[in-house]
Amino acid sequence: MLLQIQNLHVKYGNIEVLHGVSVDVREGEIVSILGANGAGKSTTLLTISGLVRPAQGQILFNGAPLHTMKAHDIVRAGIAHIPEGRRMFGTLTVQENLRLGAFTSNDQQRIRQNQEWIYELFPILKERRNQLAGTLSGGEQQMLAIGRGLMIHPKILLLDEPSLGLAPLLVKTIFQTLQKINAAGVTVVLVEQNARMALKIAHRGYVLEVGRIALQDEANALLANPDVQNAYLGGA
Amino acid sequence: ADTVKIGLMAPLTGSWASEGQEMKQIVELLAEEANAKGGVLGKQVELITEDDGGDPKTAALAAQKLSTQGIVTVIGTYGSSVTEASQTIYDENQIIQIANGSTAVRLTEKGLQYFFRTSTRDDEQGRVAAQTVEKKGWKKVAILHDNTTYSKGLADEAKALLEGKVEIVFYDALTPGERDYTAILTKLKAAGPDGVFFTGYYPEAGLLLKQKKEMGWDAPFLGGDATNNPDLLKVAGDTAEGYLFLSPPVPQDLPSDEAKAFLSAYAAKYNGATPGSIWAVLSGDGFRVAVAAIEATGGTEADKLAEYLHSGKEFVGLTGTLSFNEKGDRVGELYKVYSVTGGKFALQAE
Amino acid sequence: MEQFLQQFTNGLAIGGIYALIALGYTMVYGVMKLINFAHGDLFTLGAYLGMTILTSIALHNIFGVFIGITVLALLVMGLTAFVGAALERTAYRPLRNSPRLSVVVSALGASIVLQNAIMLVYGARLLVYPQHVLPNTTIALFGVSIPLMRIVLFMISVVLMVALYLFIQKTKFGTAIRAAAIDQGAARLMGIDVDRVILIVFLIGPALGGMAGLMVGLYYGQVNFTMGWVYGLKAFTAAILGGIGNIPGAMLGGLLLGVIEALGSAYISIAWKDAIAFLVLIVILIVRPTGLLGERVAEKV
Amino acid sequence: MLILESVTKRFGGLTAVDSVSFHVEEGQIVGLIGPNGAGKTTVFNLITGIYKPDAGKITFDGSSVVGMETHRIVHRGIARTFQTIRLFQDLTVLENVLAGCHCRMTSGILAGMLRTPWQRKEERQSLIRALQALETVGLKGKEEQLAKNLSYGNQRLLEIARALATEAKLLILDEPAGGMNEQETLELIALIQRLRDSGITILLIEHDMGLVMRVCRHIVVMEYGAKISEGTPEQVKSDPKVIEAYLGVDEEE
Amino acid sequence: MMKDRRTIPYIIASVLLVFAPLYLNKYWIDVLNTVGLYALLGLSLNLIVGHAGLFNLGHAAFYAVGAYTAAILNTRYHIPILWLLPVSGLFAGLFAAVIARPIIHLRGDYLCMVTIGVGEIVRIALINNVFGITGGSNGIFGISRPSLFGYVIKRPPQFFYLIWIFVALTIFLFYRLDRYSRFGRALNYLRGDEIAAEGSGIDTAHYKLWAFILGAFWAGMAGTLYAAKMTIIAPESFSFWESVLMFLIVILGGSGSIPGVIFGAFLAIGLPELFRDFASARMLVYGVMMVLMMIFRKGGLLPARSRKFPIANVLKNEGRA
Ligand SMILES: Nc1ncnc2c1ncn2[C@@H]1O[C@H](COP(=O)(O)OP(=O)(O)OP(=O)(O)O)[C@@H](O)[C@H]1O
Ligand SMILES: Nc1ncnc2c1ncn2[C@@H]1O[C@H](COP(=O)(O)OP(=O)(O)OP(=O)(O)O)[C@@H](O)[C@H]1O
Ligand SMILES: [Mg+2]
Ligand SMILES: [Mg+2]
Repeated sequence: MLLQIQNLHVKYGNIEVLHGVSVDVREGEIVSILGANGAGKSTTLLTISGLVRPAQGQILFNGAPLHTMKAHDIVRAGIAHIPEGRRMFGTLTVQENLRLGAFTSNDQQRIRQNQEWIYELFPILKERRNQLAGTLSGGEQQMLAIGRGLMIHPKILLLDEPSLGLAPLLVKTIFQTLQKINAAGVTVVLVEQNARMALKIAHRGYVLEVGRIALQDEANALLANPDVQNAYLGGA
Repeated sequence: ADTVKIGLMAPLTGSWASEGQEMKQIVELLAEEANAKGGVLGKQVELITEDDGGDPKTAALAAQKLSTQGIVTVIGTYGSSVTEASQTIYDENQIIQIANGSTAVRLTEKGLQYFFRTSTRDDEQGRVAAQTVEKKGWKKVAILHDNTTYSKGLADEAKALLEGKVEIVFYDALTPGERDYTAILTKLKAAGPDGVFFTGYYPEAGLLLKQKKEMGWDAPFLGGDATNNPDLLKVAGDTAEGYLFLSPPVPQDLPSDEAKAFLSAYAAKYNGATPGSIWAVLSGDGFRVAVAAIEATGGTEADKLAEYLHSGKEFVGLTGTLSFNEKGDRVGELYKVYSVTGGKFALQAE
Repeated sequence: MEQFLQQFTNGLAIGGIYALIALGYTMVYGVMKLINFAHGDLFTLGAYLGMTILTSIALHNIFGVFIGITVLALLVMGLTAFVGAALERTAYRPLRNSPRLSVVVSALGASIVLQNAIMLVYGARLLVYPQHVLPNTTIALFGVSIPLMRIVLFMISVVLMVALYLFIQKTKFGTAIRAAAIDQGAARLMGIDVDRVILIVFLIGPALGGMAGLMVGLYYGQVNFTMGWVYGLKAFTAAILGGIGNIPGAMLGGLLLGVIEALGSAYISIAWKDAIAFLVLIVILIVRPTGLLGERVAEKV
Repeated sequence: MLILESVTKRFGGLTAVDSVSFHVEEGQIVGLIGPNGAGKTTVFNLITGIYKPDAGKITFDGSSVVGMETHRIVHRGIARTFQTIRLFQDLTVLENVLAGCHCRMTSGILAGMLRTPWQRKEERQSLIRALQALETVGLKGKEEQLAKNLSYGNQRLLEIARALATEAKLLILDEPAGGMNEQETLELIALIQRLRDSGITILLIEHDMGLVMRVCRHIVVMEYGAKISEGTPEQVKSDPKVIEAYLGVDEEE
Repeated sequence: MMKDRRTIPYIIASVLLVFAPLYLNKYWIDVLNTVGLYALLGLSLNLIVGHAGLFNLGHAAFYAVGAYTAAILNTRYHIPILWLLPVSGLFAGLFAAVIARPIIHLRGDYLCMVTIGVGEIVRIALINNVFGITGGSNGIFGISRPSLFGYVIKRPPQFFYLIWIFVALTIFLFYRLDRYSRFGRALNYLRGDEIAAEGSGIDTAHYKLWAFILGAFWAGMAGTLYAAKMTIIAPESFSFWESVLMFLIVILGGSGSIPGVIFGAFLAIGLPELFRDFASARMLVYGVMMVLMMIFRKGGLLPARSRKFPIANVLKNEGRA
């Protein structure tokens, strides 16, 4: 087991928002986490990457505790997180933002290669490379956030609603890319509102409801589950 | 609790803290000495010190506080507008106030019955300054002040007296607390004065002298009594040579036994130091006058004390003999001209 | 004309000092978005420490002026850096997620503490550096006389500015500093050790402040515990003038402020010079709301 | 009702909006779509006065709004939501909506200090209006929560409520369904239709084609700052330029 | 009125305050007077800093304009000082209107710097005896005591009631403005997010300007009271440090919170008085307290509470109608 989340409780101030969440992620998988607004999906990811500290429970990475490590060490250990809300470095240029994505790496050659690859993936970023990230359009910022997260190939990639604000064509590109890098050996944890597409590429999925895991299953089974369909897939 | 309470109001914090702390040291020393000799009227003197922070608002509170503590007289304080903020409070509470570092003319022009000062007034020093300038034969004079009440007051007095007699080629203010006055000196130099009268304080005076030398300009400088501080020599070093200033004589320059005794006691108590500020020494005179008046009137009644002080009786002070006129001002010629010679302050022969 | 040139160089010399202090200000501001009101007092501290060291060990006599002063500068910078870092730990770090204005109050408190601590340790009287440490050669150029030390001070400011600029703009760690300034959480997600970034900033900023204090002390020869207040305010003005958070801006702002002051004294009024300087500042900010070289505002709706 | 004529906006060398013209008829729901960075949000910013066009005309209800300050434009009857949520995070839900009521109120400082009867009445009426707006979007019962504690989807609804409270005639929504799941999007569609039925004209940007195709009568498509197509959903859906630039070919379904 | 348990401490505090002259000596009464003055200044600055979120570190300028207006008109034309309350408020407000107009679009620290600059310019102008009417560094003396219905206010307890009645009135008016008016809310909106406020139809420039004008108006009136109490005013009473002190009161107490600001005034003025026994270390202790208070109460000591609206009431009435 690559990543184990065991009985995670998280509080913001006095309010507990995760009440004992357990999630397992195997090496090479794409795991999708679904849930309504405010269910605690982002909180789960933030706790994995160390920006939020659990009140109780533990997170193990290759068997070693992760929840006691500092956020920047977690990144160094190989867990990259593309956060919700883009979180650009607004007064830095697009290029500088991308470079920061590879902050932990010293392999200049690789960095350059990856940057070219991202510019291929999102040609508009190349056009805008000297523009300040803060003046990009919403979708462009989202691309940059994703591109920044892809600058190194981590062991685990956490994505929080990557398709938010992206045009339909690009959403497809993103999901294809995710499959591609997954095939190249990157384990992916995906939080998505676009549940249908997420489940299509995922191996397994979890459904989070107000801070608890309500369901977990193979992705296909979830897609076919009538409860899931009613709650997250528009009753299709 | 049978003591005679004497208050001291001084700037223990804030930008004048160095003056205030010295006042405290001096008055504490004198109080100890007085008590060692058996106190006043057979009672011990109890000194109550309050900080006025060098700020009128804090001073008003300090004055209120002191006036609730049964003091007979209060010594202090430094800075005319700070003193002024406390004047009415003491007056309303019928407490004798003997200010030591407040030279603004108007403080004693209000007809306050209980207010006295051991420092002289700006007009007196202005008069001496004008005399000195004339004696030196300067035809073109530059006057530089620092826009504090004291400094501006002195500059104005001097200017008024000199106008018509000599040409005033420059009159402006610097900002105290800065380090670099080359811009001002450049401008001064361009005005071409025969001499410069600076009415500010010693830190700025030291820097002016030093930077003036650096610029290669050697016009003579005359300063006011606020530059009478040995630290001036430390700041300016050898560039102070030839600098003239006006000041009441400091204890060091007084032949009297009181002065000598005071200096040695001060040195004994405070690790060999000599008092740096003339204003602080004047607070000591204030204390001595207060004690003498209480002894003489045999009581602590404010009206009697005031009457006695106003009577023109002469006291022996650390800065020479002193007496007060009906306004509460110190009378008599006090100012002397000093110069820096051989790295020391030297009293100029008359 | 000669008068003008003389005043202009006077202004540059004064401005060089402002710039040096402003550099430290801006550096800290750039990362913490914190107006470090205690910076002026770290400057004072540098001046006092320099004096203490120099009066107890005459470094300049032991090693010669150049090496002696360099060693002294390093010592002072090290010590103020240490105090700066301690300040960050105690007064700023606990407030990292607080409203910004709360941190301003904490900074003001820290300033009061430092200033009064210095007063209690050294006394309120002004103190004086040993004499004749620096050579006082004066150079005459086109009828303008410039003390050599002023040129040296000026050069030091410029060199430090350039070095700092290159460090922040061109190195990877510099980019990390700027990133941490914008979004600490996101910076962590990039693998940046934000605590270390802040620590380093709080070493560099106060070190620069201490250095400036030392230079002022050495050159002008006198120190007192309130000196940081005036210089701190001037440096803050300079940093804003140039665009706060911007390193060349701090330099430009400092020099400009010095020149405005000198020319204002020379041609308008000495007593009004600070008012003139502030007036110019206000006018500049009305025209350029983020200072001369200020950050381009990158907020999109 | 709203007419854009050859509106152009440049940022440095970049032409973000390039001579775009279209109009919105009263009572319609109009969609503005296009790839990322096409200039859609910029068009919104031009309409609402956050940017000033470099060229072109924007007329609302027969008179120009170019050069008007944003709050004046809101007063004229155009209200909007933002692509990245901009609520008053530290205030309550109700206070957020009352911000929208503000421009329809008139009492001043003195009236506020003295609490004149007229001022009290106005306050009460605004409160009622705000509560109605919250009810409309389905946030009834959450009045006293802080905006920041709402979930993302509810924050979007709150933005709509605030815009409604300005008594806008034209509502401009920038990606209202962003961050909502399909179920929530369905509810949003119902809301938008209800608003239209109550007489409010709507112009919206959305990348969720399901929503756009279902609610919009008229669609404008932009790419690289320029309008490349316009028409009914069917027309737009089958326009090859749109397919190539934006929709892509549907492999499945 | 509200039956809220949290109002009980306020009631107790008010009662204690009303009877303070009965059990405190003149000195402590005078401390309370100073607290009252600074409470007024804090409340006026709170409009600008606390409610509207504008970083103003030059409030002493408005205070000074008010004090000097009153002092000049009183000493030259012998207008009774209390009549001058609104006049000097008006002058200060007018001054703020002129000054603030071009600078309110500045953000954060830039605004802070400009307000510091304005404060310094005013102080320097006063020192340099601008227009020949400010008395230079001497200031103005001989300001007459206030009199009410022929009764001259002179001693600390008399001033106590004058000042604190004024404070009470201010609290009453400002509380209504803050809690129940669109003006109060508008200031909060522009503090929260200016673009969103504009987008909701709020004229942000207008409200920023009025925050300054109203704040300055009140500071000007406080200046009049100060002049009346001291009978002499000088430029050093309006230094940068005064602005800092007012700012401190607002933030320490709780930005935007009226009880907070009052409490802040008690602390900022009262603590140094309590620390008098530390003599020259008292400011050090004071600084340490400032840091500690900010660390342990990040949002100030009594942070502002959310507004409550009579939702249930309104719904009920509506139902009936
Ligand atoms: N910083 C915070 N402080 C307080 N409460 C928070 C904070 N962040 C999130 N919450 C609350 O925690 C709960 C879970 O939030 P979280 O962001 O993890 O949900 P989510 O599943 O990612 O929702 P969404 O789909 O809207 O992104 C919500 O009720 C939210 O209001
Ligand atoms: N202030 C600005 N400065 C420079 N460029 C800008 C600015 N604002 C927008 N742009 C550029 O203009 C283009 C149009 O941006 P806009 O936000 O209008 O796109 P959009 O159509 O809303 O895209 P999305 O669907 O991604 O939100 C983008 O390429 C963006 O980078
Ligand atoms: Mg989320
Ligand atoms: Mg957009």
